[in-house]
Amino acid sequence: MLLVRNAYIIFLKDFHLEFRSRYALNAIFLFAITTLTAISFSIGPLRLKSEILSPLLWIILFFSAMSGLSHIFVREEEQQTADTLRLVTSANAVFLGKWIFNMVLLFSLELFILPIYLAMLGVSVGNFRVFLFIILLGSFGLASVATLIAAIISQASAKGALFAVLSFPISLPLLISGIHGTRLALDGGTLAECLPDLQILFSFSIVIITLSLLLFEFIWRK
Amino acid sequence: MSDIYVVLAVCLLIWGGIFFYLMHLDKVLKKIKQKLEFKEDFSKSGR
Amino acid sequence: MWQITGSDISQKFNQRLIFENISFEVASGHSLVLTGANGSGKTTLVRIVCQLNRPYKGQIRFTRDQKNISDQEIYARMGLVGPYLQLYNYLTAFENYSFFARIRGLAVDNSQLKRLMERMGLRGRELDELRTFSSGMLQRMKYVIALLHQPEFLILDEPTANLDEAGAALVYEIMQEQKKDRILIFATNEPAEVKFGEIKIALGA
Amino acid sequence: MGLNRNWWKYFLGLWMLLIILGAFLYAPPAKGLGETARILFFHVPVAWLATLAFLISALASMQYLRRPEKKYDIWASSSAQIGLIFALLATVTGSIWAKKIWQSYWNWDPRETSIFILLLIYAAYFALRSAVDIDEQKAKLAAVYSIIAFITVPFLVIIIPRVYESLHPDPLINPEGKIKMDGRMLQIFLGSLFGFTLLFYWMLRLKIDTARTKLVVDNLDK
Repeated sequence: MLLVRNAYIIFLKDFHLEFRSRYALNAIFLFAITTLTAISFSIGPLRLKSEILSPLLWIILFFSAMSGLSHIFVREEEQQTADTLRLVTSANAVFLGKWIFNMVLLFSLELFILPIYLAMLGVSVGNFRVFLFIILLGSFGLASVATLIAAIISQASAKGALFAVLSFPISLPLLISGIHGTRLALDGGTLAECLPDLQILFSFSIVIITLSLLLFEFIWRK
Repeated sequence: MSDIYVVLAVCLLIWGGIFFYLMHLDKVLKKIKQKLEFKEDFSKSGR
Repeated sequence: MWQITGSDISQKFNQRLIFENISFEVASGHSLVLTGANGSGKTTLVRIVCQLNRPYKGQIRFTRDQKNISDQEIYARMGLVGPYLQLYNYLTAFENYSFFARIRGLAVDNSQLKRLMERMGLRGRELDELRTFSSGMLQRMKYVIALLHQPEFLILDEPTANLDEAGAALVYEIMQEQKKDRILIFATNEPAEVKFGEIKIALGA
Repeated sequence: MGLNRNWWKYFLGLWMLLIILGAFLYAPPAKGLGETARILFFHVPVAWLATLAFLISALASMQYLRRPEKKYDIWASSSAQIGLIFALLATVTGSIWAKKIWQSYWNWDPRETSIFILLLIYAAYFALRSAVDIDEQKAKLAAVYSIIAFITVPFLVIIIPRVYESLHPDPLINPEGKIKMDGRMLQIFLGSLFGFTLLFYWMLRLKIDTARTKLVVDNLDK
């Protein structure tokens, strides 16, 4: 399909660009590692309970996402390449390409930060499979929200501050059920116990993606 | 029992404030619109 | 037979009317020039013509033998050079070329790139990142990208901005060639360029 | 009619006066909650109207995207602004009562959470508006955001409280549902709801009128 093919081409282009400048990559990885170190340092040898460990993880993930995921659209607007892109392909191909990129970025961050989080804070995970599942679905939704909001703020001034402000209320359903599910998983909750959380994470992500595909045309075209 | 009368009085006071403030805004806006109507006629005929 | 038709186009910007009721028709083998003082809305109209901006009123139609063509077809047939259209500075000339070729559904062809680079006087810089280019070279590079799919509609905003004499001569050659059997639309105030346009729209007059 | 066109405003002034008197003197205190429960006559209508304002704003936004006319944007932003005022009032009144009955101003009860998120969304909406320079773009981006936010709210208000209630019943059972309103209370409550709706309508009209007049003034010298 043309749409998917073009989305893939745009994704590859962004991937290339990112590895040349490494702007988003540096922002998101360094932010996550700095926050994690600051937390670990400030609690010292204390062992935290899952009630605190789980929100900490999601706060790190959310704000790391906020520090880097908007770059994908902001870069196009700031370097005035957005119009060039508008001329050559459909809006939804652009959205899909950027969405895949943000997802890859967030997943690779997690691949890197999760082991450090588990080791540094001495976390013992009760049900590892469910834990991974929650994180995976949660970041799927988080990347979707972030991509949509990034498209909006890239056309506004004061982009950096605005990104978190606009994203937070929208990501709250994700954060609430993500935090809740992670806590259960840390305490060894079974798949059945975490099912409501997974359902909310999944359905919310699907709603956001559908909405994005419907509304992105309006954001992208001036 | 007298507490409730204090609260009642405060509520009435607040409502009075809101009411007269809105009335005031209504009047101000009406005057501006009137002025504007004449001004618009003038600026159109002037051209 | 391709055709671009604009009917009764008006544009507003923060409630301020820039121009109104502009209509035109350009068919294959013809050219249209837009002139007007700074701020008269040349760029705005160019952006409306290539559907980067939506007009406040009126519409633009792209037709082939009187039939409307799809958006996808327009993407594949249009080439645009303008000061607000930048290429990816962190990619090399070749990478820019292959991105735009592929997204327009064309095969990546090294010999075509070589030919275009040769023509625009950029041969030998294929593997350099665009941020090392001068502004004149960047303008030439924009022509490489705009021409790579031999566009049916070529739209130029300030065609010779940043170019030296040799570069301008090249652009004139391209414009001459384009209007022979395809559509050329451009916006300029240079008397030397205005003469390439058969149909004239003077904005703000 | 020979009557002054503003007769309903004077009527409203008198009506609310009676409602306030009735709320304190005519309605009996609620069972088990005592005198403080009288706040519900003001708190609940205000909270409902805040939600209604948000709904109006989202509908006007959809209309704007379908047909970008200035008036729809004025409706959307005016309604959001009045909604923000009402949501603030609902939060403050609710918080005062929470202090009285739960001994703390804020408990993250599901209803508190939902009103708080309404506040956040409105605040973000206006932050976005102030950060875009071109009017048409401002209207378009704000409309998109308002729609996204509107889709998020049901998740927070309906789904999340319901799913988690079955997992852990909240210790703070929301009393509103449990209040058995007797006849007199119901009369006052409905009267108050009617009065507040009229007040909302008045404020909204005033706001829309002001915005329109401002538009005319701005266009005078163009």
